[in-house]
Amino acid sequence: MSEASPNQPKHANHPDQMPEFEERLLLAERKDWEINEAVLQPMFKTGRGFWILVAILGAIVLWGLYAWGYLIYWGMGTSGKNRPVYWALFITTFVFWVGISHAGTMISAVLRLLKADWRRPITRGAEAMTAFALLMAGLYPLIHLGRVWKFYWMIPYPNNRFMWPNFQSPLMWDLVAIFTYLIGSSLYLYLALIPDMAMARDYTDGWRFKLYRVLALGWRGTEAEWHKLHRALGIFSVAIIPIFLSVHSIVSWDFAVTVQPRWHSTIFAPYFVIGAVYSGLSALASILIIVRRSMRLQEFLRSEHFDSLGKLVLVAGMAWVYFWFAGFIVEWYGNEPIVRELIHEEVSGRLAPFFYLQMSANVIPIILLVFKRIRTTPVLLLGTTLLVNVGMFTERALIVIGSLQRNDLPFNWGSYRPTWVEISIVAMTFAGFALLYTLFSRIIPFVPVWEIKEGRLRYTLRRIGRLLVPTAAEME
Amino acid sequence: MNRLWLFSFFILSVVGVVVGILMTRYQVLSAPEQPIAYSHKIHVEAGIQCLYCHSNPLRTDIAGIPSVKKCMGCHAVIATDSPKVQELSGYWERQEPVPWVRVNPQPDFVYFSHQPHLGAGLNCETCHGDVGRMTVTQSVVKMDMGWCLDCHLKEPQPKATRLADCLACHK
Amino acid sequence: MAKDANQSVEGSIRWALVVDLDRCTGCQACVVACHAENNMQIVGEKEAAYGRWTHWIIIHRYWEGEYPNVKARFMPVMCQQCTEAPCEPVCPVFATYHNEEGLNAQIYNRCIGTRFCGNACPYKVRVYNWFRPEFPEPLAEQLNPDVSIRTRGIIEKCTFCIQRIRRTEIDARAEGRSPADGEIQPACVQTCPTSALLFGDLNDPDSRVSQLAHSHRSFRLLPELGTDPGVIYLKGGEVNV
Amino acid sequence: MSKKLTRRDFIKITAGATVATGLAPAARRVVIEPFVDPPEETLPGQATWYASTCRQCPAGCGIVVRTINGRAKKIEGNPLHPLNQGKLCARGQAGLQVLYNPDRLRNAVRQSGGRGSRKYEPLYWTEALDLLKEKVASLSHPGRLAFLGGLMPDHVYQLTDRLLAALGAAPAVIYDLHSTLEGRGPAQQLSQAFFGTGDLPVYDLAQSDAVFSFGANLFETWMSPVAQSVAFGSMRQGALSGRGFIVQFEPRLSATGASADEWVPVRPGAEGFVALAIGRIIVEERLGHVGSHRDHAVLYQNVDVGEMSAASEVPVDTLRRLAKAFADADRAMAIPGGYLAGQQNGFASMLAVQALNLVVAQIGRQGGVFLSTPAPTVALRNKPRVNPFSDVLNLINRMNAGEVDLLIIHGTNPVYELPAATGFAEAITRVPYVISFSPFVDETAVWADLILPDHTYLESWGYQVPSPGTDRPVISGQQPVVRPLYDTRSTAQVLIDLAARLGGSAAEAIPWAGEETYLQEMITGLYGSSLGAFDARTSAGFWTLWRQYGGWWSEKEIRREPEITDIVQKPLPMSAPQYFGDPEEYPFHLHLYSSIALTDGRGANQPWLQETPDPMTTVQWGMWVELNPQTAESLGVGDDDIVLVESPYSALEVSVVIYPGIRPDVVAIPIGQGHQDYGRFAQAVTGSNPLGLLAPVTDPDADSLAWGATRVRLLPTGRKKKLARLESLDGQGRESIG
Repeated sequence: MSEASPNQPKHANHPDQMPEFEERLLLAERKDWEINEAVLQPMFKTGRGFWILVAILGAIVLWGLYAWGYLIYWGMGTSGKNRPVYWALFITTFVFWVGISHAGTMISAVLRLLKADWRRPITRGAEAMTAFALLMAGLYPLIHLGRVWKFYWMIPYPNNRFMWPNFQSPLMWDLVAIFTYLIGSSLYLYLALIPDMAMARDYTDGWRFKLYRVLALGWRGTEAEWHKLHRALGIFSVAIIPIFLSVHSIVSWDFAVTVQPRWHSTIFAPYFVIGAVYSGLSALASILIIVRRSMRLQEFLRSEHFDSLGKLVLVAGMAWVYFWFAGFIVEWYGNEPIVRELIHEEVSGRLAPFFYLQMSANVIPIILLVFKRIRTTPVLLLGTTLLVNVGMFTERALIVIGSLQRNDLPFNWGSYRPTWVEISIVAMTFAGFALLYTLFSRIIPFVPVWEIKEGRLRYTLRRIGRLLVPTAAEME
Repeated sequence: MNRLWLFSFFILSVVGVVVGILMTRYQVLSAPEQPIAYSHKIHVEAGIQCLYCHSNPLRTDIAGIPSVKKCMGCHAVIATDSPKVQELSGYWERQEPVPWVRVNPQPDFVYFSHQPHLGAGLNCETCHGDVGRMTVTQSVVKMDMGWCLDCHLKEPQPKATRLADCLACHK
Repeated sequence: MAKDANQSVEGSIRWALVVDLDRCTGCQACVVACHAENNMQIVGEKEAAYGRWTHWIIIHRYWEGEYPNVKARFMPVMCQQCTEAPCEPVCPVFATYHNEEGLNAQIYNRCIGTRFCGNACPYKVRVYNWFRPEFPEPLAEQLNPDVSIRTRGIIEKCTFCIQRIRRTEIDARAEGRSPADGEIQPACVQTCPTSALLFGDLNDPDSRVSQLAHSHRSFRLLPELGTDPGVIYLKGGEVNV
Repeated sequence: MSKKLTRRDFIKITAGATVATGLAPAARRVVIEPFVDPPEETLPGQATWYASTCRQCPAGCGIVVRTINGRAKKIEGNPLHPLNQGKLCARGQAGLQVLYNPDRLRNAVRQSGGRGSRKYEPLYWTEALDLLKEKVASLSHPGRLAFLGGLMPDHVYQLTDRLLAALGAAPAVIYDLHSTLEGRGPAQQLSQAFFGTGDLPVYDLAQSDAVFSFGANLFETWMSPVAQSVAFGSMRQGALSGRGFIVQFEPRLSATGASADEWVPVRPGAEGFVALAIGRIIVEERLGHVGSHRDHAVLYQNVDVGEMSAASEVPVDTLRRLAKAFADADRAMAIPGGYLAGQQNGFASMLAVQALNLVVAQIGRQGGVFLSTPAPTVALRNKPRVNPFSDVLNLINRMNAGEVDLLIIHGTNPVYELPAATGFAEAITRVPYVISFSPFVDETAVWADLILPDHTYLESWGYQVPSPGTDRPVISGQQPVVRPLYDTRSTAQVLIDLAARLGGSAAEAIPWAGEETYLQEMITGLYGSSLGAFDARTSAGFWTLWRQYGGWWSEKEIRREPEITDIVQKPLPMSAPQYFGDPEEYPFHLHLYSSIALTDGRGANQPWLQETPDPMTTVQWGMWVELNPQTAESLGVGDDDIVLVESPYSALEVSVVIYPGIRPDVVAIPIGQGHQDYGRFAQAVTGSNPLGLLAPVTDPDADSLAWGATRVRLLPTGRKKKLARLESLDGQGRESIG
């Protein structure tokens, strides 16, 4: 799917234009060491801007931690929740992060299985995103507890009270699923990292050398090692897909298994999964564009990657709209009083602004992404994908908060206002994610060098008559 | 160098936790310091029954600490020369209660009543140990939930089910 | 639990509460009685305005019609003690579960405050302790020793005054008998001036509760959800036949 | 030595444990202090129940209080008591928060910084009593002593009465807002006029099958709400009769109206006209099964149904329908309620309503009106009677004129409970010395030089003859259920000590050593009575039983059939309602009503009652004004908008509650909030006392405050204050969507 049509305007080296195959396939006269340099150099260049960014993010995180402490000490009342809105911004953000975490595996595992070659330079960024997003998501089950100091009661451990967690509870499913996914995806990330660690080890000295030496696990690059690595990656990319599907399905069941109107829906699982992919891919695109710019990786992350990524987002987006519509029309047509009430609230009631925000922010990008120009122009693509995530966040907020404000007995309806505590903590996770990613990009080769080289090996150029034809060799 | 630091810190914290747990446990079982060094041994050997002083377990939730008046009932005449007894009569003259320290404290969220337990045919020693031989009173078991359940689950069905119900003890 | 310990017939009991809407005058006596019995915290105007009060029983008031032919009706709503309780399976730590006697139990010291049960409950009768309770001296002297005080981060709700049930049963068993019908009275039932509230064993065919439960006036709240509540309402405006 | 070591160990250990693990609580040391000399009736940790009498309102319900280790834990109704039969209202339940109120005075105090300074210096009781004695003794003339009473226990009132008589001072003036709002004074006069006795009649709700309640909030605060609620229960679903129905006539749908089967919105003050019209219709159309229409024709000879209907704005056909229903019922009954008394024609209206019972011959009959048998002994019958309002105004004038040197106040809070327009607040500053017996620093106590805090009712002795009573003679006994928390002293005891200190006639008038002996002597009259539900061999035994039962009452029911005075020989008086304030300028009737939780403001210092939602508006804490939806629309205000309510006398700002059950020309404000003093919980609620709006007009016939006759206007302020509603405004008015 990544093969772009060959007849392109001949604007060499301009990053935002479709290059010739030579460049596209990095077949231009490039020594391996040049590629290594190109990847490693930006890691060592940490200018003032970088440290300022780290400082700002760090500050936000610290403030968020203070807010969390405040929340724990004074009680959940310092957040804006009330009866009946017992869940609000925390759970919304939780769902959001779990959603973001989906793209990583989507890209690397699924595309690896599909042998989609254009994935190569972006897999690592994607996998890192998964891991970090999951870390952030994993905080929320703790944050939203009224008595977080008792969290360990959710962990099954033998005790003389014969007390165990309740595995009927979706929250327990969540815990298990997310934990599994976190372990799986971080292993997956790390496996693919080993050869590059070795490469980095050979190029560095000082503390980096020490670090990489440890991380490289003494990788020497023998045939046997490569073989094992490929086997492992193969297994993982198959094994992780069911997990990746299960996680967001289970998150959706947190809501779907209750009798709360608008939550009690059978389509929630696939709807959430596809929504997750949609927002995840968009987030990935945004991040790649930013990193590419800040680390000058134009050479590796090129338009055709964004083009394909854009197409993926487009597909996911259309699928999401389909699922959303499928769910919506059934509930609307079913015309159950309370559901009707809620839909009314959204379409023409107090929630209308949010509703139209999320609809436009989720649908407009689909229209935009149809145009190649937008897919291949980083700035435009950045805007579009960011828009998607604004939309997805709003959508989650509508599902969690919007629905809870209404229930079967109108006497018990309510409303909700977030407080500084909640906002600070949510900000903390966004900043934390960015911080982790920033530091990561300076320590770990952002582009999987070995995969790129592998990609190069797949291709050779044959001259047939006057025409250069790329030929792909079968490997993996 | 700083690896050593890290290591030692880690070891310390682990040791701290373990010691803490052990100490707390020890403390729960240890004999509290009482305002008057009262000896059950002496009194039981003198042939006094538990229910003479702790007179309510058959009727109410709590067995009851004897009132100062009750103590004085005997000690107005018996062993008046003993310094401890004089401490006691000091309280009586000042009409102050003796601030005894609870030996088997229960947390606030637990509902416990002596009455049904004695009604079920248990006797004091089953839980309180052989207090009659103690000069310094202390608890012999850590009265935690597991300990309660040990007995409750041994009961025949369906009584066991009833006694294993959280609401049987939690309020 | 009610029968003698030796020949006990457990599980045969199902506690139920009958609410006669034709008698209820909305006088709030039950609400205060509940506060006095169960050590709820007082939250003050600001928090109450934000829906953070802690009443275990609230009296819904519904307007009907337009002036001048307007009518208002009262409906006390407390925990419905559902047999198929939506709140029970969702608790990750078994802080809420269904016990042998048809009670929907809430164990405060086990609750970690996920508030999932609060969301799952369609009647929204579970209230949450948003802050630490405060009892300025000497108000704390009033606290009922049979009910634990809930700190911040704990969900609480109507327990049918389990402590009163237990107390009566233990006393009865001490006398070698089981409590008579109507002997066990939750605080709200005890105080209700018009006797609109009635408590008893639904599985005992002779109890007044089960008789009234079969009255043509009886209905349950939100029956379409199939929660099978242990609270039975008798609709107003007509007499039993 | 070893001891020391172990203690040090403990400290170390606890510290270590606390630091290392969070397990410190498990290591907590709990001290248990046994009784020094245990009272024989109590077991440690075991609940003991004491029977007593509720003093939260004048009804006098019997209560039993659960005490554990000498602390009161819960109040419940006394199941043996014939009045409330084991039931209790919200206020009764909240009594514990009077006892344990954090803002109670803990000893006798004198205002060191002068009146209103709110600076108090504690006094020993001996000093305080000497001061009191000295003040009383140094009066130039006994006439210069004034005693203002309110909700006083019978025995305190009797002692006061004796003392004042002995001193040659004027008898106590009794005024309190609660009695005013329930129209106690006018009701007594109505009874006087109709049955020739001052005892309040009892309305037999339980057995009636058609109740026409004219502004009587039977199940909230009027007279004996719990007893009436109990009766209502059996009237509705009781086994004996079928389901009786209630029709409520009042300008605003009260909670009682909500429980009624029909609500008839009547023009304020025109309730009497409705009664007259109904009577007229019954008589002239010979409705019902009673043959005595001709005799009653005279009552209604100059009543014109058309006019009445026009004046009351109740359509004629409605009147006919209701008249028919009333006449056809087997046991119909009309109740003249408290809201009638709030009008300047209140007494006439009440007469007209009471006359209906005559027309359907329900006086002295089952499900009708009867009189409760009074207490067996004369001494017990001496109860505080609400004084005519003119007495209160006189007192104020005398205070203003400087004719009062010493003012003693018990059981009332006139600065709050009297309309500001009566000028009591200024008058009290003109009195050289003021003594208050209030256990709390309320708005009046702030202006007292000396406060001798009374026990709260759960700490004190006493008895009360409930009025209105029930179907049998009852004397409710009151006894301390806990030892007094603080260094307060019961007023009865203070009066006795005062008399002893004064010596002379006073000492002769009050010869008793203490409160308890007085009570014992008073009730020995009952000892040996054949009626009693219990009796004893010795008077000591009787005294014990009296305390166990929580009073004395007859075993079987004894009703008293009232004989009717000649008032029924002449046509009923008819007087049009008058309102204060020009209808053009002040378009709305101000309808104050006593809050079900706070009654007349007495409950405002009890957090439970503050947090209790109002049944109709579901507002907790807070204060509001109720507007008909039309009215609100015409003013352009909505829920929670603050409006300025302005009367010719003053104005106050308050949030709006849209209230479908109120006439468009009426606005209603609950009484009870707007305290300047009276403790943290009362002051927590912003707002000002609605009584400030009232004009000091009276009903000339009953000589009572016409608190419902003021007109107001409303001005939107454009500001909002969110009320603490239980009900969601989004879902308002819908039971289930669909």
